[in-house]
Amino acid sequence: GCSSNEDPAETPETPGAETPGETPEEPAEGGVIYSNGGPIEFFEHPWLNPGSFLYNKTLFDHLIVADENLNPEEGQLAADYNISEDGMNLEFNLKEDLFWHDGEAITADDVKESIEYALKISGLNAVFASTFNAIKGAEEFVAGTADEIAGIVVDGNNIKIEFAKLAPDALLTFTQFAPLPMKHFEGEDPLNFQQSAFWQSPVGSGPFMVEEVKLNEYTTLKPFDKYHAGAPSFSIYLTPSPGDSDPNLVTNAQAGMVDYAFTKSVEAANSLKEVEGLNVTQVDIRYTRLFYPNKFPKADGTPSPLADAKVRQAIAYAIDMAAIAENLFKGAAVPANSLSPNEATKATGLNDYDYNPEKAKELLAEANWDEDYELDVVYYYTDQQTVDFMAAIQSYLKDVGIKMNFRLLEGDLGSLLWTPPADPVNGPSAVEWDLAYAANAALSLHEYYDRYQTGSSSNSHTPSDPKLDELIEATNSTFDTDEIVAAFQELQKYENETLFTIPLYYQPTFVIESDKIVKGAPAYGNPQFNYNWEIQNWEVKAD
Amino acid sequence: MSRKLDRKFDRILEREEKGLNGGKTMNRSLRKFLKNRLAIVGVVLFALILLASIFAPLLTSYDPLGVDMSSVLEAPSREHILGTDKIGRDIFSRVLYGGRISILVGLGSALGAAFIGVLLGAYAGYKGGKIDKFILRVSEIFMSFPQIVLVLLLVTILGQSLTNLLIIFILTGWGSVYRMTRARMLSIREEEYVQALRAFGLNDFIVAYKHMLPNAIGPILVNITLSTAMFILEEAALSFLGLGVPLEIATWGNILNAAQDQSVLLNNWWIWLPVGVVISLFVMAVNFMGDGLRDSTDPTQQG
Amino acid sequence: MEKETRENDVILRVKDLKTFFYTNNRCNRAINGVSFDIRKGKTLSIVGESGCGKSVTASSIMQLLPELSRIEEGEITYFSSDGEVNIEKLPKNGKKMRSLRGSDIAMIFQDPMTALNPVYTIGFQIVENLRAHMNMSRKDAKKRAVELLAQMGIPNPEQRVNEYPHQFSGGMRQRAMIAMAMSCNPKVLIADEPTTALDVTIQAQIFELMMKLKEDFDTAILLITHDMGVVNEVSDDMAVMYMGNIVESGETRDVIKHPAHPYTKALLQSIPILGKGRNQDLEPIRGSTPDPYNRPVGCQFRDRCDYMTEKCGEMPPEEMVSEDHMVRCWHWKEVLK
Amino acid sequence: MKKEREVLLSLNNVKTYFPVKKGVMKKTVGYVKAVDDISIDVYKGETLGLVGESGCGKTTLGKSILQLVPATDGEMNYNFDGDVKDLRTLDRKSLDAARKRMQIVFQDPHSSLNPSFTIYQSLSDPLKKFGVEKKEDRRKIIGDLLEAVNMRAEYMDRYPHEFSGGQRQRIGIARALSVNPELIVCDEAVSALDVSIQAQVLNLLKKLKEERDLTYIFITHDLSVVEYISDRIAVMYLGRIVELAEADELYKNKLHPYTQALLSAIFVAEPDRKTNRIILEGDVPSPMNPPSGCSFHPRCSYCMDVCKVERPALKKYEIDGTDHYVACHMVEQKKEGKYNGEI
Amino acid sequence: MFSYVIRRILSLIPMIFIITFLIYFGLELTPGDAVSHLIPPDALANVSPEQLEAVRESFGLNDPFLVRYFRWLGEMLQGNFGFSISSGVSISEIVMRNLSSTIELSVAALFISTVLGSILGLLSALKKGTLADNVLTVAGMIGVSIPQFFFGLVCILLFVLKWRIFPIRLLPHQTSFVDEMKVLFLPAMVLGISLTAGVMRYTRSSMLDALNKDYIKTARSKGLSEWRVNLVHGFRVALTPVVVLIGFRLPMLIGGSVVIESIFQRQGIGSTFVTAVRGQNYPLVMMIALFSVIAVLVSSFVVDILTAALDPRVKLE
Ligand SMILES: Nc1ncnc2c1ncn2[C@@H]1O[C@H](COP(=O)(O)OP(=O)(O)OP(=O)(O)O)[C@@H](O)[C@H]1O
Ligand SMILES: Nc1ncnc2c1ncn2[C@@H]1O[C@H](COP(=O)(O)OP(=O)(O)OP(=O)(O)O)[C@@H](O)[C@H]1O
Ligand SMILES: [Mg+2]
Ligand SMILES: [Mg+2]
Repeated sequence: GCSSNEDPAETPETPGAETPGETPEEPAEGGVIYSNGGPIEFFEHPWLNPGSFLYNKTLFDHLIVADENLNPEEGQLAADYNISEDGMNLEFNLKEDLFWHDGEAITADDVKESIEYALKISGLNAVFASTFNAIKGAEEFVAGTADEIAGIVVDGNNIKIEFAKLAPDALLTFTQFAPLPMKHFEGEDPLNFQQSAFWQSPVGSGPFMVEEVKLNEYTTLKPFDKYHAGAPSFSIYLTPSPGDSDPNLVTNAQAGMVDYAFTKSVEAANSLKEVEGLNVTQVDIRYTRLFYPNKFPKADGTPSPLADAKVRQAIAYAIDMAAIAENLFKGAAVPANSLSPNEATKATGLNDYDYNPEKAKELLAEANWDEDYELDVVYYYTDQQTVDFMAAIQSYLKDVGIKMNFRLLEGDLGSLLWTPPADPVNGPSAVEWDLAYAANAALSLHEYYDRYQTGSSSNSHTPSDPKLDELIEATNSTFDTDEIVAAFQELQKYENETLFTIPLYYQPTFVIESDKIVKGAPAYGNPQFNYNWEIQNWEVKAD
Repeated sequence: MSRKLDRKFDRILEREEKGLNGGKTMNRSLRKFLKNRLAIVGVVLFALILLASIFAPLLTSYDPLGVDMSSVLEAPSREHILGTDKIGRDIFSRVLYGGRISILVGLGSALGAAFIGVLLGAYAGYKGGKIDKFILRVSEIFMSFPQIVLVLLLVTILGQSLTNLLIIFILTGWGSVYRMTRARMLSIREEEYVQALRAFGLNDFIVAYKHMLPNAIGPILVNITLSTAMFILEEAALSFLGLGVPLEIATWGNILNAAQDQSVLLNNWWIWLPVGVVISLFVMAVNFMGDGLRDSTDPTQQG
Repeated sequence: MEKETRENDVILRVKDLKTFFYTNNRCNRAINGVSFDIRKGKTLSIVGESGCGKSVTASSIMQLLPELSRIEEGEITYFSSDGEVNIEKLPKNGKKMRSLRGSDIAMIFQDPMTALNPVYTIGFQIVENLRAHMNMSRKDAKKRAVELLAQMGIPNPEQRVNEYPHQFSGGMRQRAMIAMAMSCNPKVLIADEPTTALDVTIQAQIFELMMKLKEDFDTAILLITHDMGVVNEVSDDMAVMYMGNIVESGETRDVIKHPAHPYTKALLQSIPILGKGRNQDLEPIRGSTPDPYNRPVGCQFRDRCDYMTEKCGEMPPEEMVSEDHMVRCWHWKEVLK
Repeated sequence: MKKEREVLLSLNNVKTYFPVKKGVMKKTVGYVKAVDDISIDVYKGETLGLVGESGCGKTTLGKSILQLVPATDGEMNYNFDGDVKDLRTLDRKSLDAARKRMQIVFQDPHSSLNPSFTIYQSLSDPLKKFGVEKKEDRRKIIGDLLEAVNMRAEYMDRYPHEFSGGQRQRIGIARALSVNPELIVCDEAVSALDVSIQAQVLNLLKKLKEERDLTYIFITHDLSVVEYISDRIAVMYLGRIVELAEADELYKNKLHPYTQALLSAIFVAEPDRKTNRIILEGDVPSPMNPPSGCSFHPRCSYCMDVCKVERPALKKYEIDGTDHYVACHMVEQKKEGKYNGEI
Repeated sequence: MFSYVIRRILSLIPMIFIITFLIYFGLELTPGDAVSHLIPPDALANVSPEQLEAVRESFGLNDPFLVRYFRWLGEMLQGNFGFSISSGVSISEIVMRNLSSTIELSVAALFISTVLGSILGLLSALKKGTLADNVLTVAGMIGVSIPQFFFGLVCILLFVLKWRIFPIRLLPHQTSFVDEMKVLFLPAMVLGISLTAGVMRYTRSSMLDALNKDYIKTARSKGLSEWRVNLVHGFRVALTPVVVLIGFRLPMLIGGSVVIESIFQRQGIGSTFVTAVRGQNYPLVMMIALFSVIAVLVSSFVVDILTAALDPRVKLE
């Protein structure tokens, strides 16, 4: 059976609380802030979604802290950091007197071991993975021919990382990647990382530490008095909820149990605006909802109806995203023209594919669209809104003469959605659908596009395209900011023209804060990532 | 109370003295059924909702799937009797068309379960022996799960679809019909007319299905109505949890699913209240009918 | 003089009793003018076919009629030691009526299988009766219950008193019922077909017991039965009932020897008599009893009667054949030959 | 005086046991010996009365003969017009032939007819099975049958609830007659009827027997009735026959103590007759564990030591020129002159 | 008695064996496995198939079906119910953790429905045919006809969202008994009331049944007072089937509170089961399914014992 847990009996203990000499002299004089997103079954590890959960953001510190736009700002665990001009060498010096919540010192070895361990787990964040895999010696380490990564050298508080190939997101990675006290994972199978007893009550390095865990009921976090940047003055009470769509958010808020939260649900945000004492702020983030059009020939050899770019464009024209965004999403979705969100550096002059059924019909006629063909559209979200959205699209497509059928995908999603064909050029397709409705959230722009390179292990829908390969390669081959921006703009234009993905809309997120938070974060960033929100300095009204 | 009874007695007596009260030819059960006012209310409500669902196209010109992004979340108005939902579909029309599926699931599962249960129960109950023991064991296995646990398990095993839901309900429902039929057959088996038929050496199937079954049908009918009600509720609950009929098909439960969103619950009563009321009314109608049937087929009840 | 004493002997008198049922919105004149006297320490049998109203008569006396029925008219007079009680006037479940039930007038039922509450011990059910009517401590009552069981010929009463009805055989249960009924020395014991559910050998046991108790306690018995043999052998007086009326009544011997009503006569001729073998002539009564909701006008028996004339379209009055021999028939003289 | 009569059915050591199951595992913990070793000949054209108290196995014996309840052991030799076969070993087809020759009439007028079928519907299937294919033929036959039992032919389209108990019982008889049987088992055919109706049915049965040359096995617990209708009477006690004789003979010379008690327990509607009642002690024991030896011994006032251990066999005695069978040690010893007590 | 218990338990073993096998087999037939649920679908795009394979291997999911089943069975027989695939927490711990909340809710609901239902049913039967009876009958009908979740939603809307009478969740400092009762009250009431109707109807018909019995006439013929006749003789007998009904409901409640738990945001066995089923978390699904099957079997066993205690005619053999 499961080998992950040698001794389950010691699971529920809170390691931090029982360390001798660590009794909190004084409970936080401040109040309590309530938030959702507490653990249900376990604390989710921070190496996949580094900041989705409030507990991950408060329990763990990172080497570097980023500003609200996720640009590296200054060291956090690191006193300073330094990256070479060509981006191939990175160096950190850890601060003195850093402690884990269990009272042990944080060492540079912890950082190194964390990186090594991360490469062995499944489901590592894509950006982390590409950065770590670029480190010199990582390949050998992963292949098992080396015991450690040769490219990471530790000397006292100093960590030197040498890359074998360019890692454009190296600094970004270290703003999000949380080193963990690796001694707690000794002897455990990295493949069962999440199943480790550690995640029942993790030991971190951040300003808050776990006080009490009552899974399914609540979790409380208290200030960590040895925090290097000064202990906070309040504690945190978390109610459990699954991921970022908490169905009970409104009820909880009305019961006065939400002081800080974020949600992607427009409805919830709208209801919350009406609750007294709550402030709702919309924050744009890198989160795109889109259709993956399957352009590979079918298993029986028939060509994909979507292989023709005109059809894809017709689909984009046929859908009145503006109306949907306004009505179904209550104005809280932004029609998208590219995978890349609307950031300052985005290419200009892109075609917005504004609602134009006539144009769509024309394009379809040009493409000889078969009226009898029924598009097979799949989705994997189980909420009502998705179904409503699908229904709306179905109705729009019907208007231009495209039949479509939508269904919820169940089962082994990994293979149903992302299995690439054995032959990435000619297919046939390894998946069955025509369009897949999905989301792309990315820490960096690279993450959005890298998978379209030929040979990627999860590109199930776009056949190899030398032009595309070339454009993607260009974004990854320099460490010069301007060059990167230019490369991405080229890529965006190509994407906008060919619609190898059909972007639908960008979804902002809503940050909810109550009046109880007198002084909050200095700026609003993407609440799902780690940025310099200075929670240790927040001021909270006492109850 | 006794004075009220006295008055009733006097009335009856008076009428009889006048020589009235002739020509009652109606079947006794039917008469009792009709006398049961609630049952009548049930039949009327049932017929009303059923007919409205069947003849939905005559009652509404809206397509239940017709998205109209220009009129979303509109409150009831002359245009849309029950308002519109988040993508501008007419709720009245959705409730009507949704009724088709919900009633189909409820009635279909109840009939399906009854069919299997009766088919097996009648024969096994009459014949006894190994077949009976075997089927009884199988039904025991099905019945040793709490219903909802079994349904959830089957939903994952078979996957979510309308047909699967029907199959699941039939699978989970036949056991009780089987047991009831079997029990009835066991007692009818001891009736002397059955013994007499056996003395002629008549074919088992003829004895079981032709001669005995009609006498067991009363409680079975009651069971069918009551389980129709149960299955409709169960479909609604499952759909509400998002585990029933796939969300893209309009059913009463799926329409109500929208109320999981608390802002809808708070602000858009027309999305969930009318459907909730319709489900309740329909189930109540079926229950009233079942109760009326039970009373009218139960000889021990007098009125 | 003779008449005087007979009058003084009466313990319970039913006069012109009518009890109707109102089920299914119809009126069933289940008993329609019934009169009889029960004499102190004597046994009165009521015989008649199924559905003629025997049980309803008994229930009327006990005021234990079901909900959809009522006593329309007539008198039920109980001559207690402290004056007459008009039972039909008492509130159904009032205090007075309750104090009569089970102590002055007790009843035993046809089916001892169902007449005892299965979840209480025999002792509990006897004690309950004792304590409802006599000021008795639980312990005394229990002791008395054991005595009673012993008296009824139940072996091992100390142990049996703590057993449940299902542990008793049919005959034993009926004995226990009798013990319960006799526990407060009732003046009148109503026995509604007490042996119908029992075997012949057990029936003989039960009747022997009842007759002995009647002697010992001077209890008057109203015995309801459909067995002419039983009537003949155990009762002092008898009344023949047909479709809600008593068609003939009188001293048992007298009635059986000289039946004055065609029905009584036909009844006696239609039952095989033990010992007469195959050669006796059974003369069945024609037809069957009429539908209670569709009773004939006048004499209820007329459609089945050999003596029927036009006159029978009218209900015959009660006439006296001899001093205590009453009959309701226009043609009783012809019947007597 | 004794005439050689043709045997129609001969039972040899017939036993019918019902297993008693108990507990979760439904283990058989014993047997109800409902019919326990019965041997008897049924002669063609006679009425054999079978009497006994409730639970002594009368019905079970009747049903075993008709193969409605499988007998556990023994032979049932039936005379198919000279061709004698054991009913228990017949194959399906010959069993059907046998079923045409034997029928049964039941006790309860309320459950003996299917309440949801008309009389025609109820009687039609058996006729169909025995080869009357055309509907008109069946209607004709059923009409005739109803007339044979003194009812009107058009009643065949009525439902059972429209008939009185006596009428239903007659329909039950008509059903039994529908296949023209030779042997009819009447299981308490008149017990549930009112006295006034009982006589109608008894006379009908007598009439039919004469008309159609039937043989009856007449089961009842009413001794007056059985005396009236039977040629021979068998008295049963706890699954066995304790006495068997011509009807008159039995009433004249009741040899078995149980028969004596049973007959004396009857109340008779003759005012001048004095009955010398023998009141038996105790109840009928359970057939699951009957007493050892003679099963009547605990209630018998003549009980001897041998009665407690040895089961008496049914022995034949010739009395007044007729065969009289008794199973009693006391009678046996007396006949042999060994017993000197009173009877 | 003791040997009865032992025999009963022994007779359950083959049943449980068959049932577990069927569940295991059924789950085997479903597409996908726990691993495909471990990682969110969006992130799955970044996990290579080899990695997934390795995870499967590490959980032993690649062994043949029978091997896995018997391994599971073997472990279970040794009292080792395994670990939840998603969290690695021991399953007995998860079940225990959720059970208390479910039991709390179920017991409260059962209590409410039993007390209310039997009293109302009794009244209704005694007042048969009166206005009160009719009102109760119709109310009972409505009670069994309104979907539980709809009733619950309306209650939440009114009592929690609109009028704010009851909290849906406690604040950290609210740990007193009164506070706990406050959160429990609404869901327990909703569940309890929706069950009450059934108990009431059942009690009524059972009571009417009992009142039709001959021994009620016997009791009246003894001159007992009406309440004694109705309660001591009638209700006492009518109670047996009601107790049986309630006994059979107990396990249903454990699984049947899924809906209530979901709308009232209570974590319990029901909601855990739904999550486990959705995540194809075999060991957990097996354990809860098994647990509920055992609950059914045990409660039918308890019902037997209760019936035997209530009805002297019934003997445990
Ligand atoms: N509870 C009842 N409800 C309706 N009608 C009843 C009820 N009890 C008796 N009757 C009717 O009253 C009439 C007399 O019935 P009763 O029970 O007195 O007959 P009985 O002489 O005691 O018959 P049996 O010998 O079968 O006991 C019948 O027509 C019967 O249908
Ligand atoms: N199907 C059966 N299974 C088990 N035991 C049975 C079955 N049928 C009859 N018995 C038992 O066999 C014994 C004889 O029953 P049977 O019905 O033959 O008696 P009977 O003489 O006809 O009695 P009655 O006069 O009551 O009809 C009884 O103890 C009865 O309980
Ligand atoms: Mg009666
Ligand atoms: Mg019998």
